[in-house]
Amino acid sequence: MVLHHCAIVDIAEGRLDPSAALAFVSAPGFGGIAMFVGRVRDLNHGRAVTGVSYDIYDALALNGFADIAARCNAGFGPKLRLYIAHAKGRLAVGDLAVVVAAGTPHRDEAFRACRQAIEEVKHTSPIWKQEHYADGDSAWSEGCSLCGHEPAANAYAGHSH
Amino acid sequence: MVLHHCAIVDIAEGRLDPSAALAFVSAPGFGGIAMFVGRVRDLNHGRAVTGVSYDIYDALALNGFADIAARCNAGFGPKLRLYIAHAKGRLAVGDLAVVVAAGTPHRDEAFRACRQAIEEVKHTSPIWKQEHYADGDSAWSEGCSLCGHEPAANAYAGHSH
Amino acid sequence: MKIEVKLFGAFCDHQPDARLELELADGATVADLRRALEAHAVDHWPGLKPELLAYSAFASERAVLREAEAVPTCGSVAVLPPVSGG
Amino acid sequence: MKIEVKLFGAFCDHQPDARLELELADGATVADLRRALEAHAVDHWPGLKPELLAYSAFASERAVLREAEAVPTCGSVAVLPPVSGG
Repeated sequence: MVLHHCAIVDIAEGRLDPSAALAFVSAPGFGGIAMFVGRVRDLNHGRAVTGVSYDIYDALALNGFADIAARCNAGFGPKLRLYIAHAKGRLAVGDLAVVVAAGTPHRDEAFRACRQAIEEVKHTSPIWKQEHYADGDSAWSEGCSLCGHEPAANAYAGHSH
Repeated sequence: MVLHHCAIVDIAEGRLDPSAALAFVSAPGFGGIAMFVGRVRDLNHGRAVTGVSYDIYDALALNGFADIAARCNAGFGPKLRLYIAHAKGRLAVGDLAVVVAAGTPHRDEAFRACRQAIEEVKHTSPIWKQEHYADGDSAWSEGCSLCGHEPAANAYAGHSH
Repeated sequence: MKIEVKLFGAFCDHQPDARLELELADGATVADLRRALEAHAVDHWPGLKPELLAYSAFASERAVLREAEAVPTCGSVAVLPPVSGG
Repeated sequence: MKIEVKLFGAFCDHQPDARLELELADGATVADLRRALEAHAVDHWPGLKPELLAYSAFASERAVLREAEAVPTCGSVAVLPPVSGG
């Protein structure tokens, strides 16, 4: 049983909804829910940020989210519900960029599944962030190269970003 | 700077509110929010549960929550907002028992602060759970003895419950 | 001196009003209070499992108390059975 | 064979319509596609940092492709610069 909800939400069409994430991963047998919410910050590497734009290869990202869910299920399931949603388009400071939630019978699995899922989203999903600065400049964030390695369960080992 | 919200909410007077927790730990400089939500399960150790009652020594628990927040701030601050709320009284299956949320500039600190806070709440807070079973029986959960040790930052090391 | 003792959790099954008054010598320690409570339990709480008290801690509103500490003379003292929050 | 290449992230600064058509030999591998794209970049994208392409991967809608794999003949192929989601 893999019960997961994966979505890419264009900011022009809606907002990420943490309450919907909690509701999705809730079940009568589940005592623990862990959730991560990523928000657009007002400062990055010391520069004042006014917003960010996310570009996403939707089809591959959604396939990748489903793969992430399957790996979480293998590691922390089979009693697991997982929710992964990422925003797309131009976001302002404070807007939600990503919501990941995991529900399981006990809290340790919920924390670990949630953490693994957000790390894999960060390091393997085809998503690109362009930061817009207060001085009018914009720059694509330096990221994680997908060259030469396949997405793996421990793809985030050793990464700090 | 310690910014924390600690509360005990009697089920007769209100419900725990994860949205309020998210709002409290949000700030323009914070990119990461980790949240844990504990819910009443329908089954424990194989017995069908219809609800639980929480007894709490409110004054000591609130002082302890503030101590937990101070330790999280020492470990993961100073840029940290922490929210700790626990329900009191008779809860039904699916009701929220505890909500812990941590907001920080980056996600690693948010996850670690949230995890440390919920573990310390579980293992050091003067809170007692009585389970009510479908067969009419009730029993106080076996817990964590507070004898002979002071609350410590690593109070949860080695504990799995 | 008279000490008010607050009771929580499983102790309330034996003492539904969740409080108790005990007479202790002036300057009594937490260890003395524990012995006085054990004696009370033997006399009044026949169904209490002795290990519950052995695993219980004592606390003020501020902190868990060590066995060698003097029992606080202002306010009340609480008996804390093993905790199970969350 | 003609291959449609989807572009993302920083590549779109150089090719605002975010797509490109390249002519490749039948049976071309991903490594061949990479060389063709490098040649295209030299001719058409003077501002592109060469390391961006070196650090970019190629993918179908389903998965990242290995260098020795044949370029898929149905559907399109995407160039993925280093990712920065979340």
